[in-house]
Amino acid sequence: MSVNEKAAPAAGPATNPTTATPAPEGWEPKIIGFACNWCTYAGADLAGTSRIQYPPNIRVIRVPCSGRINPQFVVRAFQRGADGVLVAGCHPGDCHYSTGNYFARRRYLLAKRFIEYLGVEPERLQVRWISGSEGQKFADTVRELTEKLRALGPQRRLRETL
Amino acid sequence: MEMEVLNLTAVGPAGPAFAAQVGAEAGTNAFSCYQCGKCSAGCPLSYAMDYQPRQIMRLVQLGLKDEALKSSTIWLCASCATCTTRCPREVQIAAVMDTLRAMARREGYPYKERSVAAFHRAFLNGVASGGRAYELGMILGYKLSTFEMFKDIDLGLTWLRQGKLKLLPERIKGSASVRDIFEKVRKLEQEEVARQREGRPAAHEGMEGHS
Amino acid sequence: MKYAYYPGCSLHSTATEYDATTRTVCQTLGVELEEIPDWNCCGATSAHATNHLLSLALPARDLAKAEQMGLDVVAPCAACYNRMAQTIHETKDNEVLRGRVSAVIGADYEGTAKAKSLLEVLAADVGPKVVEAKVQKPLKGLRVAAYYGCLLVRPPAVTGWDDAENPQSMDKLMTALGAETVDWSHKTECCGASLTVSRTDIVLKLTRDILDAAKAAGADALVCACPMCQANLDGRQGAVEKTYKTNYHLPVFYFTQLMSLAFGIEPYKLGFARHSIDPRELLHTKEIA
Amino acid sequence: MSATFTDHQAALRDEVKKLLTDGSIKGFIGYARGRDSYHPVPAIVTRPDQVDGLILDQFSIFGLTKYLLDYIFEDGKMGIVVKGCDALGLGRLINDHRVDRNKVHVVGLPCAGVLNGEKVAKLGLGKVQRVTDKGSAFLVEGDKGSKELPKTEYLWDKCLWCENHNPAGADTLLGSEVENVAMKPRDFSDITALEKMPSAERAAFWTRQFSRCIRCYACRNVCPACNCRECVFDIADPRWVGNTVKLSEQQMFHFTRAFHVAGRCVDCGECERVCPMEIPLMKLQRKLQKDVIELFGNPKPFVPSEVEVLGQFRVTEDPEEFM
Amino acid sequence: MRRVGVFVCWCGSNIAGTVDIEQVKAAAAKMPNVAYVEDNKYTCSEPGQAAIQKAIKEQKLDRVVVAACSPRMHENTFRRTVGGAGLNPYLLEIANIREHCSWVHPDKVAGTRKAVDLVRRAVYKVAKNVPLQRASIDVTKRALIIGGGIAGIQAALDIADAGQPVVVVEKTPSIGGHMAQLDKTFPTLDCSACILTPKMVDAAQNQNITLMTWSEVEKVDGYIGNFTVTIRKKARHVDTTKCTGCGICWSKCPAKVSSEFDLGIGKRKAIYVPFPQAIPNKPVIDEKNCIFFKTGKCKACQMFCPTGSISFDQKDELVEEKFGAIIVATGYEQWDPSPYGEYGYGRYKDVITGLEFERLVNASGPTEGKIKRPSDGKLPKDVVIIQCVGSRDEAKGIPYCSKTCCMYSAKHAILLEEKIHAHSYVFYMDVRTPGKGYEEFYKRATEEHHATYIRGRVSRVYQKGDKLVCLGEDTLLGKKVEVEADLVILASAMVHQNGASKLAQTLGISYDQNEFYTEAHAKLRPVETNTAGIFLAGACQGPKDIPETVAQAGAAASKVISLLSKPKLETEPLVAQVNEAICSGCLWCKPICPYKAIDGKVVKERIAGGKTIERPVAAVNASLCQGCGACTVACRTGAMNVLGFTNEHILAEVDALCL
Repeated sequence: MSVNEKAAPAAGPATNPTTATPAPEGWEPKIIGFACNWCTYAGADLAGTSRIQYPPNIRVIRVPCSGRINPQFVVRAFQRGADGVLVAGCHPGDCHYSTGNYFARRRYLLAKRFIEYLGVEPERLQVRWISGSEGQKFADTVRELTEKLRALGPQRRLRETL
Repeated sequence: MEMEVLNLTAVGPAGPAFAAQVGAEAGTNAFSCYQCGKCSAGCPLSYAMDYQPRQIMRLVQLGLKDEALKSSTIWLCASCATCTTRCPREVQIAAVMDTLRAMARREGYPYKERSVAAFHRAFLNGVASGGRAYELGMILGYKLSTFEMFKDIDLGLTWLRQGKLKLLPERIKGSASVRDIFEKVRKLEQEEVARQREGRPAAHEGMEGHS
Repeated sequence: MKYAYYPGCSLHSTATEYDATTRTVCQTLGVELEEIPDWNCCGATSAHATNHLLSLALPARDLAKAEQMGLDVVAPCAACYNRMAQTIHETKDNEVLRGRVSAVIGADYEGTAKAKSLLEVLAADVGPKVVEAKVQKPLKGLRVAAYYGCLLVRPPAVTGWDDAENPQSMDKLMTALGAETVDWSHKTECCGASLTVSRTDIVLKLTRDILDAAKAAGADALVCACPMCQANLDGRQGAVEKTYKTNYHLPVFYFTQLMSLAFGIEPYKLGFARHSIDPRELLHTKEIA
Repeated sequence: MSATFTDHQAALRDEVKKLLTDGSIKGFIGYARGRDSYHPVPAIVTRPDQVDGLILDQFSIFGLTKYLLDYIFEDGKMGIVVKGCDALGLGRLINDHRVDRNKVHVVGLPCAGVLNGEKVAKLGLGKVQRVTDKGSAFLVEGDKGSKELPKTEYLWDKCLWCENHNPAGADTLLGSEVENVAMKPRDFSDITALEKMPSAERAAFWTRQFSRCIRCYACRNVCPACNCRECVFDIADPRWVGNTVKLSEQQMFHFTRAFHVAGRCVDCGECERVCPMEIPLMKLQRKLQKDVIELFGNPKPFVPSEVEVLGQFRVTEDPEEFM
Repeated sequence: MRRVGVFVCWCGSNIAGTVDIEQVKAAAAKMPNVAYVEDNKYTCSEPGQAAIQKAIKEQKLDRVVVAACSPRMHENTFRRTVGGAGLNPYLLEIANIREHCSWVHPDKVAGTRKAVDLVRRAVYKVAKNVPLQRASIDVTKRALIIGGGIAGIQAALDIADAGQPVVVVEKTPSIGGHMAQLDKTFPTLDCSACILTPKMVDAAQNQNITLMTWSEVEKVDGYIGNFTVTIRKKARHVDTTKCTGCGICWSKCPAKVSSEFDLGIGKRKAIYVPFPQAIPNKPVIDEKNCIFFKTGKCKACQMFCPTGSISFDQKDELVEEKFGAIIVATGYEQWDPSPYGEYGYGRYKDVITGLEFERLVNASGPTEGKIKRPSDGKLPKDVVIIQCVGSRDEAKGIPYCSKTCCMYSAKHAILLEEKIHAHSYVFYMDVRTPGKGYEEFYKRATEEHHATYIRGRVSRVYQKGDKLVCLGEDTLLGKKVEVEADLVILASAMVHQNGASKLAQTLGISYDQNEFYTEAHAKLRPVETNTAGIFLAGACQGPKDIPETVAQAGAAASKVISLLSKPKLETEPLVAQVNEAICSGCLWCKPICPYKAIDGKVVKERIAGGKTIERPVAAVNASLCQGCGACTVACRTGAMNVLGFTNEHILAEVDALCL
């Protein structure tokens, strides 16, 4: 620990978010999804039209492009109690606006590592390219993330304690 | 095959169950087959078979277990995998034939090709006892169980003269461990047959898992 | 280049000449072979025709030994190679299955060892150029039909080192030896293998098709890389000629025999006496041996 | 043995007096004597007679560039003394179009490293008479005693791996350039140590740090990269971060500020130095620097460039992890 | 306080089946700002929309939430509904409780709980919506068609007919596409050249049509109504204004090369026109094989050219053109059957593909229509035709059915019998004859022309003497069969054009896993793409035959004509907007914008102390901005926003969903 780092007792709120208290009975992980309108949202629609079943834990917010998804929205979601966040957009090269997802890729290469560095378990933030014809992939991604979150339990590291 | 009418509904739920079990054991999906006939066309042995390989897949799809397990096809298949190599639906047909042979043997179905089954039994007896194949013992064992006493005598003699057939079997030091393998597999198989008779699902790999 | 050598039962009985020439060829080409101690039979067709777990367990016992030796396995016999490759392929991403196999063989099988056929080692790893360099007596004028059989190259998902429909590795080796190969239609057509005992009639028909195709292509002889195929094509050739009133008189070499010959090993050491169709007559007329 | 800051003090005063009297600058931002000889304070002089209040000593660590923001709408030029690291901060302000280079007269101060005032003060050497550079150490002579202070131990961390000892593009340079070599390679070992911790342990570490934050915004106010006209934390609608002192608000604040400065930080270390609660804020920024270097092949992200790190991309070379 | 109306749709049983409508309504009623809740069996139907308009007026609603299907389906419909009731159309939000909820979550309890959350998200967001007006921009009255096959030609003729100028860019030296290679066309057996060449000549002579052959689209910028397209006109080395197409040059040219048009069966010269009826009938020099380009000698063509049109130093030319609309009509390629090692394509000369047979049987083809076997030129007596080569084969080919092979194989069987009394054995799995007159055509092949149809895939083809033995199984008999053929024709699959995905990325349109371009809606908008102003026609969108292609070409042309005939174009108002009060003028948003819609500008401002100062701020050109929002994340202070998806909106949505 550098000279500047003090081990002073936590002056903040009572509960220490890192102690893993077990999940409440019947707890279901809540996932906030940010999906770009042209590819992933269309992929999710395709999962619908193809009646591909997947866990109901995700709530999708539609944005014009993955380039629109500000990492601050992701931390806000964790702060407001999301257990997992999915950020999804077009495969590189397919972006309707041609470069939106290239910026998103750079931002989330950095943001994903930084959020993990701040102590959020790596599995909680998933970033995936899902095209308009990959309904199955959207459903599988949601299923995988839900199962991982069930194992991890509720997200307490950034959650706001009222 | 006589032209009697096959009542498909009479097969009942046992049909799809049979198809599913064959698929599980062979590690493939019998229902992907769209009966294109490419396997039968390329099979070097199909000219001698009562059912074409495609027709065996059809019997599995329709759940007609007895016809499939009583066929000569499953015994004449030399598992050369030409069918698996060329199948446009990536169905593992060679593995299905293996599965049906093993199923026929363990559930006591009469063998349409007795000699082929007899050969396999004789071959494995040699391996179980000494750990390695023993051609001479295998041929004698085969002849006893098929009463084809004088077949291939000439070839046998020339091979003996040329020293191709060893008089005594090559026993390996670890032949006990090989016998143990056979013993364990037989025990697992018997447990599985008993479990299936009571209708409980197949518990372990013994009965499925060609990946 | 060092391998755990798995001769297989045939190479200790009906195909000792294949075993001998394999050792001399590998020695000449600097491929070190260390025989797997106390190896057991791979179960061939009979095991997988009887019980699936048995067909994995028998090769697994040998593979586990190879893992102790820290070497990949080389198997001259196509059937043994295929059974090992199949075991590795099925247990590759399936710890549960690997666990069950280990329990049955009473030893730890991790699935780390790879299995290669001898032909792949010599044709791909060593390669025709190195082979050509070692040739002392090129097999000038000898026209051979390279017969691969089925298990060497099929199914591609499991073997995958040569084209399943029109393999070329043995052809390239033969041309490296100075011989001439023919392009013919039955390179990978099955010879009927173990049905030779229980349904000989079938094997006679299948071998006739193969011999017909080889003769039609103008081959002087066949060359193969599997004791089962050699036994059928060579051993049964007389019976085929009698049954179908045809005349081939095509000797059936092991590719290692021709390689040894080309490397200058004396012909009497190559086990030509053990062939049903005596190849020495052909070699005289071609002034090769 | 390069010159110490004090050696240039007289030259600085003459320069400022000349600039003020001939009217080419309206004011000059420099250092003045603080409560003791170990803690100089920022000082802004506007008349020649105040210039003698300006000092330069080996403890002048303060980044002065942010004060320029108060004068961007004033007409006429402002003078400022800048070390190598401060020059990067000034570059940041210029690249962000917040400060116009033509309205600043830059006096460059070649720097061989700044002594950590808090550490030296504890040695009880009393009022400092003279500081001389002995190469691997500084000899500090005070009225109560004198001591040779090894640079690797008593300089600020950032000075050890600094590769920017001489301020580039200064209008006038005090003395001559010092040898521009880092005493030790840039060290991210503390960052990798944190990365290797299991996530629960690391979460606990950051919880201990952020729960001490009192949201005084000193770190934002001193950072040359945090130069927005209206800071997002001061805007009511949308309320990005609540202003109650609550751990999750502090976490959101520190994440947001760090990510706003990602790829733009000039590694001046001021945020960590000024934090009253001694939160190791540079462990946030240097983690981002390390990742930018590894991910985007940009060896020196802390040197301001034409386009921001996150304002550009490489189609094929950028790593692909989201397939 | 806002007065939000929430309209929950049953969608028949599609939503009501797995979402409890009453519970959703009850929950919606309690949400902030909600003044009115109503449900409707079919909200998108005429009565459904009328109910919304009635409620807006009666309940004085100032915002509307419709909980129904995906916004990508009916957002525009409901915007028109809301607009119809006098409310600004952008004061509307859609909750997707069908595709994202009822259709994918069978469990009614969880489905209902999710539906409530999705409605709450829409209610929280709509509270932050502000009225927006659509801007209008002018339209470049000119269309671009990429691809000069029958699809491109037909679309060009229709657009030109409507009096609008159109440019056709064709990659090869002549228009005509694959249709020009065909001999006869099913189901009427009329000769392809006889129905195609007249259209090609019309296209060449039409004043409104500019043909740019031997050219490719290099770069596309801009958006609907205002595309700027950079076209690479490859060096032809022939001055088309002087050349009369007399043909002396290619008769004198010594370099003989395998002809791509004749698929290697025929030869062409280094200076060539692909086929006799080529339009424009002006040759190009193939630099790779021209002796001059290789060795610097020869120049025979230049010597003999009566009009001196040959110029070896001609360079590629990049031309920039403005267009209002684009039709992609790039067509298909025939699948290369080499992965089928078992059929010996490429190993046995007499195993050819369907297109190669078209060149053999074509009167203007390399063999003047004589069906001569490539190996020895003999006329084949027994011909095997193998269907589904590559198609319906996940293992080595492509999973889908190529739609046209059954019909053209029947045609080949008829032609073989008609012309040389050859007997065809057609190995098939299913004979698919869905079109008008198609089944009758197949009947003719079997009844009148005695083609033998054998149900079963061929497993292997091998050479035996000078015959090709085909091993199959007649699955209807259950017997193995063998046919010793003189010629084997592989009905090879129809796959995407080479480089299809690269062109899609240049245009910014999406494509599926088989690299066919994705239409806006499979049933309702087959010739449009999700990128406004770009349309599709023909096989580039999926395998299809000529009748369907021509129909699509007409449809795409009509879409373009209606677009270009509008005086002005209304643009989406959902674009970026700068809050100049808090913008620091750092302009880090500027390098992000792919449309270069952001620039700096100076604003004057009085500050404390009465002084007016000038400071830089960002400025968005609303007509260039497409509303992607990538710039908003670069704006640290939040001054840059995207209308319809502002920071306020998304933060509200996150909060709503996390309650």
